Amino acid sequence: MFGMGGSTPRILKVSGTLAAGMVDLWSGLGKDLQGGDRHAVSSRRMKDNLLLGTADAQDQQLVSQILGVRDAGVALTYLSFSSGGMQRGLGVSASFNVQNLLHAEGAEVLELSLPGDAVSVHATAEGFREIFSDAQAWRDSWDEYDGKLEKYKEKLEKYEKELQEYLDKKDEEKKESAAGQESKDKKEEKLPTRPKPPKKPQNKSARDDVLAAMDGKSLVRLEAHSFLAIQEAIALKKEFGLSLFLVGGDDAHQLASELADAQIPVVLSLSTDESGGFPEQDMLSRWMTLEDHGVIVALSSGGLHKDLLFMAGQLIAQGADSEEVWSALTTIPAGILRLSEDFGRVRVGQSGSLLLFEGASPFDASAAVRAHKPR
Amino acid sequence: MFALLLPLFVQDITILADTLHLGTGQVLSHAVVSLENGKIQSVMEGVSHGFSKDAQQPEGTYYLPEAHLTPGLVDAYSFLGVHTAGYTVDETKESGAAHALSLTADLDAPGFLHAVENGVTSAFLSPDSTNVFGGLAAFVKTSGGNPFNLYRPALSAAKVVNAAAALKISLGLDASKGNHSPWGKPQDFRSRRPTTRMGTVWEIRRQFYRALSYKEERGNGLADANADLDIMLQVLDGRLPLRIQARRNNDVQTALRLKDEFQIPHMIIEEGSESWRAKELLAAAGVPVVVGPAYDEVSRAVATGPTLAELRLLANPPAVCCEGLEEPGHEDHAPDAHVVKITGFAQDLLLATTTPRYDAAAGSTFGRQAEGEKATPATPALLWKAGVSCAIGSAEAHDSALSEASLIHQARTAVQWGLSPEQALVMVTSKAAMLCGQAKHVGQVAAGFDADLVLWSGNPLVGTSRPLLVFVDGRLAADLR
Amino acid sequence: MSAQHQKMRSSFLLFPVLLLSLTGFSSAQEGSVAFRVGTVITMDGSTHSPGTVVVEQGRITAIGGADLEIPFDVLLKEYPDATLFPGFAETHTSGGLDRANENVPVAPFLDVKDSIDPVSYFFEDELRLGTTALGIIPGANCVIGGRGRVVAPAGMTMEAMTLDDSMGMKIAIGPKSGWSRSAQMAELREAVSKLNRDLRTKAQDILHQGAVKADALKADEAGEDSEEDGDMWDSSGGYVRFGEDFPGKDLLSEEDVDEIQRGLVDILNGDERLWLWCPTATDVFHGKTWAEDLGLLDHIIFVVTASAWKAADLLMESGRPVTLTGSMWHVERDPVTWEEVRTFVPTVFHEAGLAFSLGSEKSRMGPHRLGYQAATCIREGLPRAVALAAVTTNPAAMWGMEDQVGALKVNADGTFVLMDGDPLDIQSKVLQVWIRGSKAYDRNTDERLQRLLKGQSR
Amino acid sequence: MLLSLLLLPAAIFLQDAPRPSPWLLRPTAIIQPDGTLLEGHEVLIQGDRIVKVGVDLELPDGTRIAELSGVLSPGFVDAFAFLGPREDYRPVTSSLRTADARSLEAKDLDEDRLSVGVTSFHLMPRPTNVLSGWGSLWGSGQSEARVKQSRASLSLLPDRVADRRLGPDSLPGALEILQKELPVIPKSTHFLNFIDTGEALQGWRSLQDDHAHHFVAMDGIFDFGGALANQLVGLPTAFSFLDARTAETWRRLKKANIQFAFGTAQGSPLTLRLAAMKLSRATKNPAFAMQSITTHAAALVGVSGIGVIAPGAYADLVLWSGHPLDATSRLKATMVSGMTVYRANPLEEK
Repeated sequence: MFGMGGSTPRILKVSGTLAAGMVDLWSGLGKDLQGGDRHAVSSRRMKDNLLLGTADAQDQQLVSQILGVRDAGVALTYLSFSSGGMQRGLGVSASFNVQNLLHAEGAEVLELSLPGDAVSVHATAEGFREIFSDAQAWRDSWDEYDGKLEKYKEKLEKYEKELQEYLDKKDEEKKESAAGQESKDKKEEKLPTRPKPPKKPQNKSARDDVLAAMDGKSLVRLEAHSFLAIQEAIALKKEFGLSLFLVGGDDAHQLASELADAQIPVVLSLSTDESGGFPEQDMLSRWMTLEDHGVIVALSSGGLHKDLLFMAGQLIAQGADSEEVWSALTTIPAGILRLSEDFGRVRVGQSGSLLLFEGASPFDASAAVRAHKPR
Repeated sequence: MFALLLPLFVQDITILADTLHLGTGQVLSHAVVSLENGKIQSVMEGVSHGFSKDAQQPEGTYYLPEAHLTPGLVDAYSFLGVHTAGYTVDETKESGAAHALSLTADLDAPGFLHAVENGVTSAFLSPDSTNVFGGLAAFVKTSGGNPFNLYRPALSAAKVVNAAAALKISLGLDASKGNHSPWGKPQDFRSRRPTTRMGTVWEIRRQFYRALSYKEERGNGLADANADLDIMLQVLDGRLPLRIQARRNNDVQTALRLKDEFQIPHMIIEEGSESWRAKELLAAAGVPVVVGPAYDEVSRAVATGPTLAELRLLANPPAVCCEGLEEPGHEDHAPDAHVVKITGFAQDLLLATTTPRYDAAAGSTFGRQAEGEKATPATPALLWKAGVSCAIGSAEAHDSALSEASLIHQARTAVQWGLSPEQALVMVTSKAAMLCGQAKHVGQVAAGFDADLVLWSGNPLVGTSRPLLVFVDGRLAADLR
Repeated sequence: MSAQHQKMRSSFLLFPVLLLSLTGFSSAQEGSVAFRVGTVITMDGSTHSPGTVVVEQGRITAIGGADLEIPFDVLLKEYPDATLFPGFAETHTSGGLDRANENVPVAPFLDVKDSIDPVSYFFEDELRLGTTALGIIPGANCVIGGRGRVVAPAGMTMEAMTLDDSMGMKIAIGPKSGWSRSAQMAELREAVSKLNRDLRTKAQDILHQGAVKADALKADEAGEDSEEDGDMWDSSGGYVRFGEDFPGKDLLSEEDVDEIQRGLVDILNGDERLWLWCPTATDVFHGKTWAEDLGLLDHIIFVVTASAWKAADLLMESGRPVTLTGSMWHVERDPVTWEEVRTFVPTVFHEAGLAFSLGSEKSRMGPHRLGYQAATCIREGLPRAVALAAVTTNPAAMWGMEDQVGALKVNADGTFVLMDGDPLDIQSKVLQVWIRGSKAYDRNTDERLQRLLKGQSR
Repeated sequence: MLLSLLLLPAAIFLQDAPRPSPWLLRPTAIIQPDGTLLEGHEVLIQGDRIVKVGVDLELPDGTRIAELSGVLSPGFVDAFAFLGPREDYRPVTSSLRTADARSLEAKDLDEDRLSVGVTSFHLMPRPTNVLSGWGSLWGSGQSEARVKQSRASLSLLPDRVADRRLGPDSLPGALEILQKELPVIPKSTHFLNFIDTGEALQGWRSLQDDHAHHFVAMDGIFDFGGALANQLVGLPTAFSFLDARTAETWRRLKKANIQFAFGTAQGSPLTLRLAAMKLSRATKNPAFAMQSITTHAAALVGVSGIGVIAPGAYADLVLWSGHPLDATSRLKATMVSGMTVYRANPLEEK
């Protein structure tokens, strides 16, 4: 039964099963929206790229892709920058609004990425430490600045007193010279120098995003695949207290216990480019080991956002429990993005779109699926 | 917003028009035209009818007050559906005379829809100029064919009327682009002649001589059939017109020289950007010209002269003081003691030495850019005044839905540059049909002609009027009311 | 400047000659002239046929019917079948410049005055088409492009051509080529926050020096009074008026801000008119929010292309004028069937109640000229007054020069165009163009046009 | 007298040694030639062929019965898979045969085909020459081609056919070559025409050639699909990304009564089943989708005994845990020509 807007809800009798739309944390749409961008500014915001209406004739290919994602049953998709250095900018998650185009939801997320090869992963991690410690230093520099300000104030008072003495002595001399006495032993007094006020610390706008992340106000999305990269990620989280979630994590299962006690959720991709739409063989076992150690795991399309349901079905075919797969596609990713009250479940007050499919399970391609948007 | 109303069967239609342009320059008023199975059945004048604007007209009758009815426009030189990137011309060999464009043109191209919306009902598709011999041009109706495209409404594709409308030959730089001498470059089929203008003409002569010797051998049964050379023979006997693309003045003269040398009965010059400079020769030889799209800015059209301000300066240059030109110690004399006035020879020298500033005349294909220096929007007017029969084409104007440079706009620009409105309409209807070899079928509103008609909201040559109804072969191809 | 042109210009320099005095258009004595013509379209609400216009010392002094009496010393010209008309106004173009943009993205310090080429063909063509005022401004491949200037298309020097040098600053919301919009907006935000940081540090320095000076004075030590930064005393502070206060803000004077950032301070102070390049509907949304955040909404003018028609309600809500450049049709293909849906954008703007102006794009094939575009608007159903206003009075209002150009009013500029028919008919020709009381163009003495028409070669 | 029913644990086929004695397979359901599911039917196989299909068949003596839990579907047929690297660069190599070119040890590579249910594939030469030669039909994992010369390849794909040194350079050049070559090719030749534009289709029609042929749309099917009504058309699986336009195009092709036959071209065999799943979702017609990778594909190859559970067909059968188009169903075992050549390792119970 759907509320179709307007005061009295219209009753729509449908057959089939109703479920909440899926949440895809790693879709390729962000890259398409960003287009070719040779100018990677670290303070970029994906929110600026969201389309209001189709820009012009060339964009109907992009809109057809967006519609394809919606029809594949995805209610909320996270839009990330595709490339551009360590600190890529602020990604944002977006749902589909009435004109089928994207509507920003929830807070912006700081995007970082660690490269795969062993040599540069350490260097990049050091680079992150620098960014974070520089932001920290900048914040400390404020307290330091307050300290300096105190010292400056004391010096100022001392200087004021000296100036006053100097001025009084000057007045006496003037009085004396006016009275014709030569005071030979007049020591050459020099005007005391005024202390300089301390410099205010200079800020770079990208630093505010980093500080927000360190205070846990905004999430951090870190793309890391290799064992070394994940180790660095865990270290970074502990060192700077980031509320971080890991994307990619091909070797994450080897660090399952460390990830568990660092409470870092992991987003696994159901497809790799070569497999062309089918999960890796060991995908299930990797997921299971992570689950057994208590790591929160969400599943995502990893770019091929249109075949999410089919890929998830493959996982069930390999023996996964369909309830767990479904929650890893809906409630868990919504929780990671802190949007669980709007998405992931079918309950009162939910704003995300619903998914209606004939037959028992959404994975059965032989049964039709229709996505319906109550708003 | 436009809606394509396509009754599938072709029923009898009567159109009443307050003003009817016959296409030959003649204009009738209060005319009634009746169409029957795709042909114009009768044209009657001065018939008073009782219809008012809002009276309910019976089925199949169209009357719009103050509307002008004209024959469907004929685009005499068009690249509709022709991939100008050389896709429809095989460059393996320079002379592919037998390649038919009707096989390789994209009859579903969106350009045909745009053309119909601008009142163009038939078009002469000219092969691309990347080969010396472009092959056989095609004459098509811009609507009525069955589209291959899944998303196109029925009967909205182009329909080939004549698959061998003319043989296309290109003079000038286009054909030799990409060829290179065999040395220093990897061996491929492009390491061949022509690489210059002379080479291009040499290739044409070679093919014609081969055709003539092939004719004798065929005569006494020695040579076996050769499709390319058969086409060349048809041109030499006059059974097939020859379309020769010549932009520069010297190319136009080369074309006329080839006409005399091989006694080619039907030759038509295509594009002719600078044909106005050889208009007397063209008039004497009786060779018609199909002019390509005009540029809409004078500055680019005639880029050779200095600007207005500079011309005024050149006309009466200021006096010059000999200041310091002689030996030293001369500075003390009064400033204009002896002033040299620039007159006569010095002035001409000045005029001659101011080399023209060359603004690349922007055409859409490479050739037109390099060879359009002396082009002018006044070409149709100049050719008409000199007695050369001329038609106007819009080349690739209809490809984009945005370009307002449609065929009717080219006619309006010609009128702005000195051509009379009647002649302009003739050049895009009956004269264009004649130069495409369809003089008996399209381009006129007369009994027996194809039922290609356009009802305009006002005089078609006024900027504020637009097509309302477009009929192709008696079928309503576009209803833009 | 293309090389040949350069050579030609240098060939003049061989003759030390005073260009202006001998042949300048605004010749020494400001002419007084009166025209009695078939119709006068004043664009000021009235049309007189027959009508008379009197121009004295470059300004219109009287407009009226055939019976208007002419001052004795004014030369009367009679053209019974001609039409007199204020001439078209090109709101926003980068024609006449050798290159439209520098490759420095944030360049508030640039100005078109250094690049306008008075002898360029562009101005000659505009004159021949009856355009009497052009807003020349840098192109859109930038973040902040630089200052523009309103010019008349006649005059031998840039100063002689200038009508108003405070046209405003070009800011691009639509991304620079090769950038995404997120990068473009990030650069814009970064430029503003860097300026704020620099101003605060500079203010702090000035405060400190001021205090040192004050103490020195108290001690009435002679001490050489170093001129370089006596800001404490000169009253030229108060240059920075935007944003929330910070200590020493009112002491900052123009010299304290380095010249690269002065343009940006003018923008944020709201002293500059801002031409916001928002080609698509999404850009309009981001441009409007950016302007609102900085409180600059009532200084901006939207420069849009046809694909911004979907943001018509947003534009209406902002209440700011809009200039539509390039084609007036927007063709959108349905994402699934690729069926072309064409929308005539001026009708959408008109129905939304927007005051818009049209800009002709220098295109090769299409007739994107103001007269023809206005005619097309009428063809598509817009009332004639709206179409004419879009190419005359609306641009003048956007430049803030309502009572100088765009319409024939008493003591407006003596600028008008004489045509042999209705200005919107493609076949009517421009006979004469008068700019500020002096004749700038006459068809009979247009040698190049005559040569073209007669077809003589040189 | 009923033979003892051998209830096999976890439905594993018997040993794979070939034996002439017949087998009766009793799965929970089978996929019929028209792609629909049918419960309670049994399949009797003898040697490498299917003998009978039906309900409580009378069995010849010595038949052994296998109770299978799962759906028995015909093995998928890959309508066109291109043979490895480009062989020969001349514009016309019509005598080349992929049957001779396939290396013996290549059959071990068929593991990835068997593991996803593809039991037979049609090996075509790459369409890089105007006439690239003959294709051949292979059973997965077999060292002998089932059909040595199945279809001949004809390519009107200008950008693949264009060759700087020998030409042709564009579509008219290719058409000119065909004009010369086709009359001398035996009338019995059946062509697969690889095209990607409407003009190529139009050009082919103008040749008025009387050979039999089927079209394979390598790209741009929306441009010329309207002209292929009521025909069987080959589609590469690479173009099965399910954005809104492709889904609508497939629906319109079905409405124009066009039958699909998917081929992987250079893609991996995995994409065959995924393409069928997407086709089923787009057209809401699982039977039609099943046919696109079984019976229709067999029709494109021109062989009737594959892709179908019917008497006389090859015993190419695949056992699934559920309907093959249900993403959650698992492949249990694959049988080619009556022999079980692949068995998925049993599900470790989680």
